[in-house]
Amino acid sequence: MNVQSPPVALKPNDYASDQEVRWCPGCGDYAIVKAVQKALSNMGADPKNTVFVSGIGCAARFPYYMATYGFHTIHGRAPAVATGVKLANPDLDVWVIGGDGDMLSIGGNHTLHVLRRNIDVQVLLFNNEIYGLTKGQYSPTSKVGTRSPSTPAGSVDSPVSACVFALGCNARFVARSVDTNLKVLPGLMQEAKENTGASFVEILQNCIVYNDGVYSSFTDKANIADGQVVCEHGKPLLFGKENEKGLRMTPGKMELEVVTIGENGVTEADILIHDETNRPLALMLAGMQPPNFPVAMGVIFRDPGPSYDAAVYDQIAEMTEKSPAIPINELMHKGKTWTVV
Amino acid sequence: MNVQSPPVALKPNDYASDQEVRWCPGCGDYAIVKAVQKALSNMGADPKNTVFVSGIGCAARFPYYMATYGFHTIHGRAPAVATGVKLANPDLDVWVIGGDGDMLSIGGNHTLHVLRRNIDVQVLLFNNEIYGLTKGQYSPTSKVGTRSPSTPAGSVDSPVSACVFALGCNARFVARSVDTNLKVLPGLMQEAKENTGASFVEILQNCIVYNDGVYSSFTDKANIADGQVVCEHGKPLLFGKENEKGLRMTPGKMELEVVTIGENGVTEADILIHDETNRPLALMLAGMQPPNFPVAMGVIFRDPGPSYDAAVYDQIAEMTEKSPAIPINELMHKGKTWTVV
Amino acid sequence: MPTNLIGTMATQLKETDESGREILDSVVIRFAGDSGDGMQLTGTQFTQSTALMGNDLSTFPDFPAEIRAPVGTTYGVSAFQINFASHAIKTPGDAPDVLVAMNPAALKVHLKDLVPGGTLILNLGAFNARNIEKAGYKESPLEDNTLDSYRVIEIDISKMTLAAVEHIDVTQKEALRAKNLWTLGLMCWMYDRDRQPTIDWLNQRFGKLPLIAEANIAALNAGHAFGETAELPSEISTYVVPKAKVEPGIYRAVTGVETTCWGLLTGAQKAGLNIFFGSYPITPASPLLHSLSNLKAYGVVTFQAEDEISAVCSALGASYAGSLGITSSSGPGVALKSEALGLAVVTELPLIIVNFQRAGPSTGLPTKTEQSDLYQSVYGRNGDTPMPVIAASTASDCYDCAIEAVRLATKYMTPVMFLNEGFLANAAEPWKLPDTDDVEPFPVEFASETEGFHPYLRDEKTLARNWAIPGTEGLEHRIGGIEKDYDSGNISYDSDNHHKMTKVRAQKILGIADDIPEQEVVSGNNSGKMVVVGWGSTFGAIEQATRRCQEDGLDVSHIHIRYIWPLARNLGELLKGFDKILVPEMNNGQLVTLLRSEYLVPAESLAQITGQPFKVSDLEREIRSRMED
Amino acid sequence: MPTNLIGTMATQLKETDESGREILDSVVIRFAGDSGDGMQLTGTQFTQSTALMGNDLSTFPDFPAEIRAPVGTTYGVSAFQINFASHAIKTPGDAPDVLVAMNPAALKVHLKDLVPGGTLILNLGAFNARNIEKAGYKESPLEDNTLDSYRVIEIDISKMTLAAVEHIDVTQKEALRAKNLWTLGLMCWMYDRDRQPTIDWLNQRFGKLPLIAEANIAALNAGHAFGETAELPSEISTYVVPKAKVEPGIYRAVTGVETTCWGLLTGAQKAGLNIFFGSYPITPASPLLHSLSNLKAYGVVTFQAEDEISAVCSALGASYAGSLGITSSSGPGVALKSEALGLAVVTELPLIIVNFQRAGPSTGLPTKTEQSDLYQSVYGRNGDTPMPVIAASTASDCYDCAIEAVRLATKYMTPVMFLNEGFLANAAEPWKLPDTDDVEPFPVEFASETEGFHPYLRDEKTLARNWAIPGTEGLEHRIGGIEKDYDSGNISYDSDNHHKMTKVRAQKILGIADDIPEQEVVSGNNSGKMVVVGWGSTFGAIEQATRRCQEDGLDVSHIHIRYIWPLARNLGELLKGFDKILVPEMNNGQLVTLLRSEYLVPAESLAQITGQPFKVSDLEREIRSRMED
Ligand SMILES: Cc1ncc(C[n+]2csc(CCOP(=O)(O)OP(=O)(O)O)c2C)c(N)n1
Ligand SMILES: Cc1ncc(C[n+]2csc(CCOP(=O)(O)OP(=O)(O)O)c2C)c(N)n1
Ligand code: SF4
Ligand code: SF4
Ligand SMILES: [Mg+2]
Ligand SMILES: [Mg+2]
Repeated sequence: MNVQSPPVALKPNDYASDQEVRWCPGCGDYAIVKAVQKALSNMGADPKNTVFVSGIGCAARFPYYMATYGFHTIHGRAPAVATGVKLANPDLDVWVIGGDGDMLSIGGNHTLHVLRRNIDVQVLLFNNEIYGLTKGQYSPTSKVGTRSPSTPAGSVDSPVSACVFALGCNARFVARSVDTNLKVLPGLMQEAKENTGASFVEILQNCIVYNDGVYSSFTDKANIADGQVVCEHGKPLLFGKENEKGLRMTPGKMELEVVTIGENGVTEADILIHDETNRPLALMLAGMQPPNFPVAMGVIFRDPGPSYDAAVYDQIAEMTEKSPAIPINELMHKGKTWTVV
Repeated sequence: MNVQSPPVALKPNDYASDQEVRWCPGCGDYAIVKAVQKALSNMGADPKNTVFVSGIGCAARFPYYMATYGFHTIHGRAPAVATGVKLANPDLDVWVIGGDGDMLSIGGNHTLHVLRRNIDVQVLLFNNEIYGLTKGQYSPTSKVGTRSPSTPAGSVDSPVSACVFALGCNARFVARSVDTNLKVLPGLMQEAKENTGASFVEILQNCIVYNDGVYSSFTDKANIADGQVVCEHGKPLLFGKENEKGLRMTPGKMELEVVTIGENGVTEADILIHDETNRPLALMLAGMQPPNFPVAMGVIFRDPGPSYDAAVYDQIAEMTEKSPAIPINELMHKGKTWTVV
Repeated sequence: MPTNLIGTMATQLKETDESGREILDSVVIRFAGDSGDGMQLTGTQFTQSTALMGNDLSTFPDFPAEIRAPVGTTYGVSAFQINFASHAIKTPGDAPDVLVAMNPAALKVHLKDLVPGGTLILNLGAFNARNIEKAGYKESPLEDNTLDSYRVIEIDISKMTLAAVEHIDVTQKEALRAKNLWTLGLMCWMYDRDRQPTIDWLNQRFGKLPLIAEANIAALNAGHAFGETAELPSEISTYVVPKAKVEPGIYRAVTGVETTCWGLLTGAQKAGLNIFFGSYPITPASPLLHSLSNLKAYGVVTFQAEDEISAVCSALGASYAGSLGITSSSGPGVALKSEALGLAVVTELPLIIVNFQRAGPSTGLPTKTEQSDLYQSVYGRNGDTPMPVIAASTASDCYDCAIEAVRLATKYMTPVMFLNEGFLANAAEPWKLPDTDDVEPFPVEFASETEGFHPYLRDEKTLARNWAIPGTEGLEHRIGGIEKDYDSGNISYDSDNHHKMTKVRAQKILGIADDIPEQEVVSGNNSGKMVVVGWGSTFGAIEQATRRCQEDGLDVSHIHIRYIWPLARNLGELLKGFDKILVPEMNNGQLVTLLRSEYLVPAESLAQITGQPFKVSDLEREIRSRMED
Repeated sequence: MPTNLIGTMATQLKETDESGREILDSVVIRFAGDSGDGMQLTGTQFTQSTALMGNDLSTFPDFPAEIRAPVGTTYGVSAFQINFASHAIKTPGDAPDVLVAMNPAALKVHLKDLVPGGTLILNLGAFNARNIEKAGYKESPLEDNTLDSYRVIEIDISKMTLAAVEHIDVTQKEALRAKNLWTLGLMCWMYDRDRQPTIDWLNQRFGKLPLIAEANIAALNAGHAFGETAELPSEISTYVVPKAKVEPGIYRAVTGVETTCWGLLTGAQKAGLNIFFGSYPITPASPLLHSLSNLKAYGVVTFQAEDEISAVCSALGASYAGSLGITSSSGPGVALKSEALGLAVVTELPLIIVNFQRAGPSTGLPTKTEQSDLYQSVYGRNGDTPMPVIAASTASDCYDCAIEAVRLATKYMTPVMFLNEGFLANAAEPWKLPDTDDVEPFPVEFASETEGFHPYLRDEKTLARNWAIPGTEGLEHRIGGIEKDYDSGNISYDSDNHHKMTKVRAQKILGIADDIPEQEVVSGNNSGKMVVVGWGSTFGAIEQATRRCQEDGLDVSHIHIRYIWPLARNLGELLKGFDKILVPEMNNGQLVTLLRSEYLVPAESLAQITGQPFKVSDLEREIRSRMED
């Protein structure tokens, strides 16, 4: 494949396709598509080498709105299709898009394996804790008690946390953000892209029609400071309006607690420093739930390792060097043959 | 369902069916079936209320050898079938059996969801790090570099750890043992059974034909003491021939290390006490790999919560109480109707 | 596809009733607007009122795949058509006599269907330059000759609505949302429909938001009042469609989802089983999951599975444990279930699969209807894996088919494929409420005799194996997907046994032909020049088209097939009595393949794959032309 | 099923060659023993030697589903049958002339097939009381009249083997394992086969374990020496089966897996594409994954997916990116792929699905062969979702079919179902090595022209859409499972467009009929009393049975169908020229359904669903009896 960088810098809008966007007015997906376009522009991504692969759902409509290559596949299977795209042409920049139903309900297994194998793609999970496209049934990320058309008396099964799941799948890049956080999202995408191997990004997305406000306790402007903690490697895990709160390990226990600097003798030195290479820490951070804890944002875990696609091609090169291809005619003649005259 | 305890105590052998066992001579599965029969006998399990549900694979042949009810289903789907069995009749004692391919490759998604939902079944995963029944291809738990018919030059993708995965899926009971450990296995099964909700037990099983000795570095008699650490809640994580070694948290870091008591000033008091309710700790323990670490055995994590099946029936009872069933004839007449005479 | 002929207009008698309303025999009205304009709701309420008036009716909701597409776009247009009459009708009507277009996009999409001279009601308020352009019009259609051949009523419904609710303390946005009710009010005036059911419904629906209820009611009444008082163009008059003469009884308006739900419930009760329903949401099958979720008091366990595979597997597990396992989906989801259906066939457990078909292949057109999963139902599994397939024709037939599916599944210990359709799921029709006591019970007897028991012991007559459920003392046994020995039920790799088991599985299903009714002719003679053979929701359109031809003296009959597999035992005989066999289907010709291979009859396909129901006129024309061939 | 007739015995000319060996025209030998006894290896080595001797041959390996069932059980018996001859043969033979039974269980399972008067070679060493009981014999079969009608050679092979390797430093267990080679040595003596290829193979195989190699070679030679020196019963003589007269060329023994693998590789080269092979292990398809995994130097990427859905989806993704996506599986796995195949049809991407069919339904009999996935291939998807289906008849045909599958997939931008069979995968036959230069290249041209480009632009003739791959400047586009507009390739919910697209997809596939050979008759006349129509691996048995009938003067022809969909354009005409059409299939009648519906011909099914290939004698009897009907 003849991969070149694009001749002129493209603006975010240049990454938008000519197709009319068909999400509900006010849907969080609008912000995400903008963020991705901005990220691509920042990185100078080449549209012809960029591929968006999605499953089915509102989120999965995403590829239609990008002026790149795109494949809107079937429900749950985007990671599998993307695996084939990337393995066929590792020079392509492959993004996988799906909702919480797409990637954690029907597609959970493919999400597991694309992460475990560490295929060099970016997996963006738009989590609105609901099935949007099929009109509002609860999803595997919905909170217990969610009333929905299929759970009129409230759901009774406990949800899975997307990031905790990803960590259990051996994912090596796990991050989280919010749909409308346009300040942060493009940068996060860029980090995801720059990470070698599978990058998992959970984007908390508001479904205005079926699950409006599900995150407002920590995403509404007034609640952000107290409701979110931003993970930055090597920096203390501080939050609050004045950065007056922080996370620390409960002394003598392997447990996080929220403390306030200046109270009970807590000083900034007590605050936990984020170590993005520590998986158990990441598990704790990813699992934090409101209202007792702030929700962890940013790069929660990053510990890059060799990507599967690179390893596959390295092995191909190695094997080819060891015993290069001979013409098929000769190949078929190798081994025991006999001649009839 | 009319559930009674069996009239007379049954011996382990009474739980064996009349079918000839068809595993390869020397296969680790033999020991496991014995252990389960022993456990059932110890618990006085009633064969008529006991159901084994399995997928496909060598491991999945299991139900045929039990004189209980059994359903040998299709590859990967045992957790889903078992979910239906348990929800249809929560009085039944349901066991789910499968191999690493069955439950973590094709069936990974159902494993995720049976654990997440916390359905009151026991999930026994026989992990031999290989596909036995299909003649030896590598599996998602095979180590990097595994040479197999489908990876003649060695596998290049990093494996998933069964217990780490289960923890990421929000499982509330995660344990591990070894096929031949007949002293421990029956008791572990009993704990699994007694746990309310989904109990996940990984049993390291030797496939003598396709992956012989894959665990011997820590399961051979001579290696057990140094190669395994047994997790017991509230007890220090000690191991070694004289219990002279132990795990501790590296001071100032959230990381485990192996220490020897008496060396470098380490005393028994420094040794980490196992807290089976701590998920991040469980993650660390479950993830320990030889040769640098001992392999964690026993109940790695336990933190029971309400089971899905119980919650479903509670909700049914509640809704029934709120508005009891009326005859279907009346039900159909509710709402707007009109009469033509 | 058949070219779009001009639909048949309602026969206008130009008679009037005592209050001066023109008496019509039947009318077809289509409401069209933005997805957000509430057209489905308007249609549904109009349907309710119409049903309560005693008309026969049939509806066709047609909405986009988008949840709420951006305002003003053509692909965001949602429509609802209702056909109501003073006689029995069977289809939602070929072409609307009245089109309500709430914005330019709705006009753009639907005008082509309006009968010439038909009535067009436009919401002027939405015909601004921006919307006109969005709809793809170069110029305003109000200003060129686009509307020349229609009776046009232009009203600024938006403004009227705002005015009507001015006095109520709701936001402008909330006020504007009531414009569908204003429109409904106008239509109620025009066709003499009672507003009370809608008022009741609004009060109930917005119980907790009384102001919203009030605004909506105000708009409804204002629309009605406008009709009474405004100076409408002289050609516009008020109408009345007298009650239809139908069988006495208690009626309600139902969709196929409701009747399927009640049918399954009735069937389960007749079998003496609890329902376990495992499903994964998918359009247009989800509403069945929703309905059954509300029936917990009936011992119904509903399980929203993680995917379709888990849905069918959990249902099969539940059947193994003694429940009536049911699963439902649409084409793509049913495809995913195919492997597990093989397991159901080989383990011979009762199971019902309800397939609400939609337009395919693949994701296709999820909200459009189609009949293209017949192949998949009959043939779509690995191995020799037969199962009964039945298909419903109307919302009321869904009830009977559901019961029949339960009967066959439990009596023959087999999965049963119940073919439903998106159209049936969504469309409403009046239904004479049945009495469950009229259905003969068919209680299941679980095995209990330990003597001589093995899991594949068969009933000599039905060939069904016995059903022994966990919890039963002494009947502990193992089943699974590997071939089983005929005589012991143990695993068997024996060659001849496999042959025998394959044959007996096929025989068991074919034997059902003796347990289902003989095929009857819906209308026309039992033999003759032509028979039109249909299945599923095309029943009404085919029957109407054939009737019209018959009334014209043509020798054409109508056969409707409900049992797709096995076919009725006399069907072959019957078909051979006709010179020509025409098989209209909303697919590319699937039943026709089955009939040809089974009976070697030269059945011809009439395929319409538009995701839309057949038009009676198209069918009629096609029948006439093929008769001449 | 057809009752087990006694197989045809090899014609014994009782002529001898110069060294006094009796000259035979053909022989059928079956090796049977415990799974652990190495029967497959013995058979394979004997096959190699036989092939190198210049005989024509055909083999049938038959092994249990268990990896290594407990020693001595009947279900643990593994067998390998070889038919070799001095003339062209097409089947592994109906019944063995010689049965080698390494233990009582093997005798128990296979004795019933041995021809009366046939030769039975028994390993006395395994006939102890325990094994005799395990095999289910009440008494020792050596001591009652069980073996009366056979020529029995009883040898304590175990003891002989131990003695032969005594001097080599291996364990007793290792020594005993060599007993299959002892047996092979004896058979090489008896049928004058060269031992050298086996010796070479052993040295290579056990390169790192020279003692094991030595022990095996010693056993092989000892078995041979035993024949030369021992006093064998007088009826036992040595034989020679002269070379078969076959076309000149270079030959090798191959299985269908090898030829499929090479065919795909050749096809990909002719198309100018790299292969991406996504698969999930399953019996009997896994060996193709294994073979392709060794071809990395050819740019072949193999991907062991987490399941079949991922396997097909990754292959489709690879095709989207410009590789030749291939996936393979067996029935249950193909069932899981059905939903994704719909996506492949609608996105019109090339894709090859190789289905190694096995006995179903469900898990069925995984190691037995069957042809029961034809329905699934042709019809097994939701929606109107046609795709070409081709089926291979022999190991060598697998090569050609694989190339043809690539040609059709790339030329018509479509998934192609390539029906293979467990029998073809495992059985070996001599193959005249082809020259890849004889295959016309069919290079793919990716789209590059931006002017007027849209993804669904079609070639006027083939109706294939253009293939624009990521990385191409200016052709950025989006595809997916939702219906696409005929003229722009954008999403389209338009009714008429859906009809048009459904029709064009069907038309494209039907049009392939003009690009494939006309149907020919394999043997017999082009019209007449009866035609036997087969497909797949039954080719040889049907041809032999028809030939025998023809030689007897019966007016019966043989048609073999390789293109299952679309069918050859002249097939209907051809079939109509026969009074009777008999369709033998290793399923409950599937192709027969297709022929009946397509051509309205009264084709009759001859179903054998035993998981075993047809016997020529059974077929012949059936043909004769049906001709008399
Ligand atoms: C095989 C299959 N099953 C089910 C569906 C129906 N379906 C479409 S999208 C969806 C879930 C949507 O939820 P999510 O993935 O969270 O995306 P969102 O719409 O919320 O963005 C479902 C169940 C389908 N299209 N295909
Ligand atoms: C749908 C389907 N795909 C593939 C197979 C083939 N298959 C049978 S068992 C198995 C994997 C066996 O591995 P594992 O689950 O680890 O069990 P083990 O044999 O090692 O105990 C596979 C791939 C199948 N039977 N069905
Ligand atoms: S339903 Fe929800 S997720 Fe879907 S487009 Fe609308 S707002 Fe967005
Ligand atoms: S192949 Fe391995 S896992 Fe399977 S039965 Fe044999 S030893 Fe056990
Ligand atoms: Mg969602
Ligand atoms: Mg395994």
